[in-house]
Amino acid sequence: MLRIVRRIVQSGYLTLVLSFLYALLMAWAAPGFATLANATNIVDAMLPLLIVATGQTIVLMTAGIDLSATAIIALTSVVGAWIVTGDDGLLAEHPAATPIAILCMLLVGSLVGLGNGMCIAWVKMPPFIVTLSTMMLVSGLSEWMTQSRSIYNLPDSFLFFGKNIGVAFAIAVVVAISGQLLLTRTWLGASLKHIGSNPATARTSGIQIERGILATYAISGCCAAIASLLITAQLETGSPVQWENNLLDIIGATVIGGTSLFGGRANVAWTACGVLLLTLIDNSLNLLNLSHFSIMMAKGGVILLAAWLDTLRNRWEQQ
Amino acid sequence: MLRIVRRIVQSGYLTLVLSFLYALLMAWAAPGFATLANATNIVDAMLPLLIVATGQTIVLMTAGIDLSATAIIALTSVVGAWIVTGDDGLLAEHPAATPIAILCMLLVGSLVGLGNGMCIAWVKMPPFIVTLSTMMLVSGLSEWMTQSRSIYNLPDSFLFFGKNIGVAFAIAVVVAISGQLLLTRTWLGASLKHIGSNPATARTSGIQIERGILATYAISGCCAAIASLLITAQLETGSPVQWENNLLDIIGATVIGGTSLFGGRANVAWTACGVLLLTLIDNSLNLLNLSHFSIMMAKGGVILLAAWLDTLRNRWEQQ
Amino acid sequence: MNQPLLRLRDIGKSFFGNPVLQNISFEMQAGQTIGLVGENGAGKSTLMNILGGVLAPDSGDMELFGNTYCPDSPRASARAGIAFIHQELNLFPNLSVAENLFLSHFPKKLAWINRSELHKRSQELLARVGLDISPGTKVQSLSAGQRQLVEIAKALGEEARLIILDEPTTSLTDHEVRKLFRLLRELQSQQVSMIYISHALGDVKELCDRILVLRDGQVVADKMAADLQIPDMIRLMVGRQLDRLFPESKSQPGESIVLEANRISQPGVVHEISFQLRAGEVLGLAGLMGSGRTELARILFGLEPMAEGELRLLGEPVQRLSVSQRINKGMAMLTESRRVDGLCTQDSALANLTMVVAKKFTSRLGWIRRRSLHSSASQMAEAVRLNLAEGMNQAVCTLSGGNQQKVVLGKWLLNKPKLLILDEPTRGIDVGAKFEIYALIDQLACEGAGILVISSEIDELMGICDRILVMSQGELKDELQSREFNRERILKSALHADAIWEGDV
Amino acid sequence: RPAATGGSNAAGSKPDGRLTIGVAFETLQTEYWVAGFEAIKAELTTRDAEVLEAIADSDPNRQLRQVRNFITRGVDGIIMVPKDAKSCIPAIRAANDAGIPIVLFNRPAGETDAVSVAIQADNFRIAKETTEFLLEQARKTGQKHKAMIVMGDLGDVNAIGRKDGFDAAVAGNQDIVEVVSRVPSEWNQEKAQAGVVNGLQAHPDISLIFTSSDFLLPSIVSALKSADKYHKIGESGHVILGGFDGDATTFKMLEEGYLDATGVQDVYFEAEQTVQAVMDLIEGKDVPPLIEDPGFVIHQGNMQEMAPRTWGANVR
Ligand SMILES: Nc1ncnc2c1ncn2[C@@H]1O[C@H](COP(=O)(O)OP(=O)(O)OP(=O)(O)O)[C@@H](O)[C@H]1O
Ligand SMILES: Nc1ncnc2c1ncn2[C@@H]1O[C@H](COP(=O)(O)OP(=O)(O)OP(=O)(O)O)[C@@H](O)[C@H]1O
Ligand SMILES: [Mg+2]
Ligand SMILES: [Mg+2]
Repeated sequence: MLRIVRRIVQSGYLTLVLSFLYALLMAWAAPGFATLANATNIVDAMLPLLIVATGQTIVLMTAGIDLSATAIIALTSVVGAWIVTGDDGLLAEHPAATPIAILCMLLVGSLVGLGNGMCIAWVKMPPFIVTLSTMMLVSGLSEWMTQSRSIYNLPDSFLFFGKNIGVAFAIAVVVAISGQLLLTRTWLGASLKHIGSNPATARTSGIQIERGILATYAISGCCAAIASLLITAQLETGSPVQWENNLLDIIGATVIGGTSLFGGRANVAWTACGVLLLTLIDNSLNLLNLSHFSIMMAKGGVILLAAWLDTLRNRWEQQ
Repeated sequence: MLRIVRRIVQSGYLTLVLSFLYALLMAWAAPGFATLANATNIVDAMLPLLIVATGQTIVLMTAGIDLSATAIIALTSVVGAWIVTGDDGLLAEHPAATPIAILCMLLVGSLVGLGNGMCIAWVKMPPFIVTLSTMMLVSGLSEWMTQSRSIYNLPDSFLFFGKNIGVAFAIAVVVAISGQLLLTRTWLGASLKHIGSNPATARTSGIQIERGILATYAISGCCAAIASLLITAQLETGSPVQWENNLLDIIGATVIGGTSLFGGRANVAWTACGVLLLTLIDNSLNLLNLSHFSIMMAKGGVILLAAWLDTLRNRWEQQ
Repeated sequence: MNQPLLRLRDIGKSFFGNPVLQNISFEMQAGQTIGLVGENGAGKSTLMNILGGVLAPDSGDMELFGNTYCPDSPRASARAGIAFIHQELNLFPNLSVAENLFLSHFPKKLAWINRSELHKRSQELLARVGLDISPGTKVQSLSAGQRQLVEIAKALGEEARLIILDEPTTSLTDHEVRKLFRLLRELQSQQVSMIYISHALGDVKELCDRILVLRDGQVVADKMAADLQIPDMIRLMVGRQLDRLFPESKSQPGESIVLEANRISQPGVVHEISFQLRAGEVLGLAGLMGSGRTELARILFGLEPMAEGELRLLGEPVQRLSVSQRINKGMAMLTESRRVDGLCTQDSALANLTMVVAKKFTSRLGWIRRRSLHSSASQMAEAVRLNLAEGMNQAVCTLSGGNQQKVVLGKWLLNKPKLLILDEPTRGIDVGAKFEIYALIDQLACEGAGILVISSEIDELMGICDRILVMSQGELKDELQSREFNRERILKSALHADAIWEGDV
Repeated sequence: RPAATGGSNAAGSKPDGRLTIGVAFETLQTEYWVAGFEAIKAELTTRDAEVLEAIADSDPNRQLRQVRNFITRGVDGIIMVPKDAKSCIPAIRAANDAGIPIVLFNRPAGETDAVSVAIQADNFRIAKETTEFLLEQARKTGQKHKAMIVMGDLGDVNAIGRKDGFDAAVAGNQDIVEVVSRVPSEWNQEKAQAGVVNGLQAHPDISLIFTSSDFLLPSIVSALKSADKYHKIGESGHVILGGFDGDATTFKMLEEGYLDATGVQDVYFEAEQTVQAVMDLIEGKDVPPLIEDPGFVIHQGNMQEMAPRTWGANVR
């Protein structure tokens, strides 16, 4: 028995196993959990989180952190909505408005990320502070642009990305798989791992740390922009405070999956499992009609449990 | 000229110099900035932040982090208010209600901190996840206790700590100085520094890592409780969401001061400078009647500037 | 018969199911000094880690002063009177010497640190090990040798009755080694017991009363030092006869110049260094601790700035190139301390071996061709005789020191360098592995690469080099052709003019 | 807009005939929302309906997910407090698509093709009447006053209505009042406090304050106290104070003579109307798209008389 438990705990996809067990439990306990409609709800809720967490995972690989992710989501949400909105949008009613808006969103996200990367790689400032200030600057900017108002009346061609779950799913899967391949199969990914593990060694081995870091943050910014597209389209609202409370969920999902905050150990597949677990908890407890404080507490408890099992795993592995 | 700039930048209290220059600028630009009343406002706003940031500084010394600080502030705020409130409080109208309430607040804060410490020191779970879950658990708990309601009608003996700025000042100064002495002059502080610099070496050198970490988080929890006393008394409200949005300010103030997130380099005096700078910015921009987005952007910009100067300093020091 | 100080019975330990120590039993008397020798990975450090409370044994038991001894932490072993000087230094670079000396037992009044007492006692200890530095100095500004002495001072401060020294001389120059030995002899005369681990077999024989030879986790010999000759030791260690310490050099310096340095200067570090290195040549760089050899190597490799001078690789100027560009042009450098900037210790051997070369196995889209990369890494692992119990995915931090060094070397060899700079390449490596590394160096030279070797072991330089440069205070002081090799002359040139030579070499 | 019509399928109801109603609140962080939440739940319970609850912590994304979860669970009707007028539209549409009637409590949706019913206080009128009462008091002092308004989240129609009501009242009395400070609170206590402190700092002679919600009053009081400007009505240096909502703290301030007036939203009326609307929609009856709560102003003059209808006087 203990052996089987150990096997499971050691399997590297502990979070996945946990999610599975949890889902089984909830299929029995929570009315309406095991329905197709609910599966759709769960997937729908997972997608944007998965996309932005993929970017965060890549950043964490280099022992960095991107606190500006949610601010970038908000900024790009505002930028995109501002271009396409029927209420005085920059390109309102223009046939190419949606593609141009998406392009601009990706561009803005990547540029902000690149700005982070430049401060960190060239000026050698600590990622925590750089992205914290970027968060403030960018949030301020999006609120200033909109004077704190949300932007509505987005055209159907834009909302398509929120309503059509198939498209959203495809986007998220492509982003996550690309992220994973980048980390595990490419030269850049290998370099990022070395940068995260030991920057001094990376430097003497001829790895171009600066380029790697620039790329990392730009990718993270771009992921945030993609997530923003889905979120904005789903909510039919471009808002300067879009997702502002979800920063800890993003980092939480990554870390629960098993990615280390100290660099050198990161994996998008793990992150996907973390995203799944967090989303399952949220969804099922809602269905159980727990009050939102109980949901919060339960979420905290489950995260703690996952972390504890992870610790156990590491300890057993060493024997 | 460059030499003078270098001197200043290298002085170790760069943030203080920055604050001073900033204050000079604002004395000229912001109406009502350079008045005694406003100085009081600034100090008033600094005190709770300083107290809780002191705890955070001690935690950062060990390469840990305490994300549960604001949740502890909220919980202890609720606990204290719940005991003393005139509306059906546990000890309403009792003459010893206030001292007992304060004692309970400190106790609860320290115990929650101790819980963090136990998970981190004994079970060896990562501080980020542990305190993140604690944050959720504790926030949920305080909302559950109050059913999300704020508690008003606190007795004057309790409000005393908010109204009397002298007392609040004394408390904050005592906490900050004790924190600083702890870090620089005591045996415990020295061990914490070792733990943060290199835990493996600390262990082989016979330092009791577990005890150090337990103490650290308990102290941080206790500091949060003290801050909560001032905040609750100042706002005359015990609220389960007290200060919930200030987590990044707390960590920000510490890091701007120069304390490293990677452990082994922490100083409460620096933190105090960071707190001063953040508060000055907030206050002055408010006086300038800037919209809150501009305040946010300015704050982000100043943090970035401080970090950049810090980087410069480190680079020059190495030459 | 008086009671033994320490008795070990049937100690066994395995990692991931691989036995590392089996049935280790021995006892030692108070006042004795035991030498512990064995190949890399024989289990010496593991055994001492068990003794020092860092690791727990899987089986067996220990007795100290007749009492059962099972330390659960390094602290417990320190309490029991055992001081442990680790193979990988255990100091906090960001702290002062004084703070490091009294890490776990600060002089204190209540909870307060007694600063003046701390200062005073530190000075006493530093004086005992002959270190002339202020206790307030940060450890990071000390050289490796000075750090080693600080470690020893720390052990002295703990008033230990048994001191374990795990390869204490790897980063010391001859002069420092002599100084250390004087100190150890003094301790011996004060009836302090010691366990001394080293790959310098001569030192072991000279210093120890008794010698224990470890092979594959078992004690294969336990003899009085007088009864054990060095060749026998080597035979016992490696399990076969090893006739010579250095392989026969097959390489011949060629005509073409690989590296040409012209008046290289960097204020405060090096001054007007000029030399040439030919293809197929092994060039040694000798000097005392702090003479600037490491700095010079780092400048050549582009890791540190250079104020003036000209540097040509195969005729092309390279002084403006970045490290990665220099690597692409065929430069390689094994750095002085592998843990700091040679390895990513938590990563696998595969990841470390392929760190430099992976770029060449990358398709145009940035895709790594993993299979061919893996197979050439495996070939390299075999070529450098890497001993990996768990295959290529074993984390490097679980390898013995010698194997770690082979990983770093393999990493560079995979890139087929034209110029290889080696800074202390055999630090902490056993005789067998040293021989293999020398052979690898020679083979690379045969293939036409130029090799610059920095070493503090003069015998090593004389054994493998075609030519030796001597450095002192950042300047080149002397140059010796292979027929002129002479220990005395090298040492003399290495000394700075104003140094006080205590002359006991 | 067309009148909303109940969903055609009453099939969602349980075999035992009990209705299940999902109640989704944006937040419970003020007394007003708590009182509304309790009142709605009580009303539903007396009508023997099962209640599912969800709180979104001010996040419209989360609220959308919660409403979808309600739909998944097959509720018969949904009562929702949205974060703002527009971001709730996808949630309303989801309910429309599922044929489940949805009623918005206190905050109506913006213009859309999605169908919902809203119960709302007449913010503009209540705020205007309250402010007019304050100005009447101001006029009695015979001096000219400097005024401050603490505003809510300007993405919220209620906040805008209250601000506009205040402005309308002021516009008619330019001779005795000048608005010198507008504090944006975004419905956040700490922001409000910082804003008021600094406003009083910049304009020490402010003598009239109107807050767009009573839950911000403790912060304002604390700021006033630290500026030594918190005095009872009739004492010298009294700052004329007015609020909106009518919560317990405010009622107490009114009783103690610190507060001049507050505009009361009739929570009981609103809750009852909300539940009635859901029930009607489920039964397929027609319901007008907007039901207004006229509210009233409670002040020193009518305190005793209005107390029974003021929720804040009863929740204690
Ligand atoms: N933490 C660990 N996990 C797994 N294997 C380990 C660990 N520590 C040591 N080993 C293995 O145990 C064996 C013995 O290592 P040890 O460090 O004791 O050798 P050593 O005799 O000290 O060698 P050297 O002379 O190179 O220092 C090696 O094969 C090493 O790979
Ligand atoms: N991190 C450092 N901080 C300050 N000074 C240093 C540092 N590293 C080296 N030095 C100093 O720079 C000079 C050159 O040192 P370097 O390490 O190049 O000498 P080396 O000949 O390689 O000696 P070693 O045998 O110790 O490696 C010495 O005076 C040394 O004390
Ligand atoms: Mg060893
Ligand atoms: Mg060197």
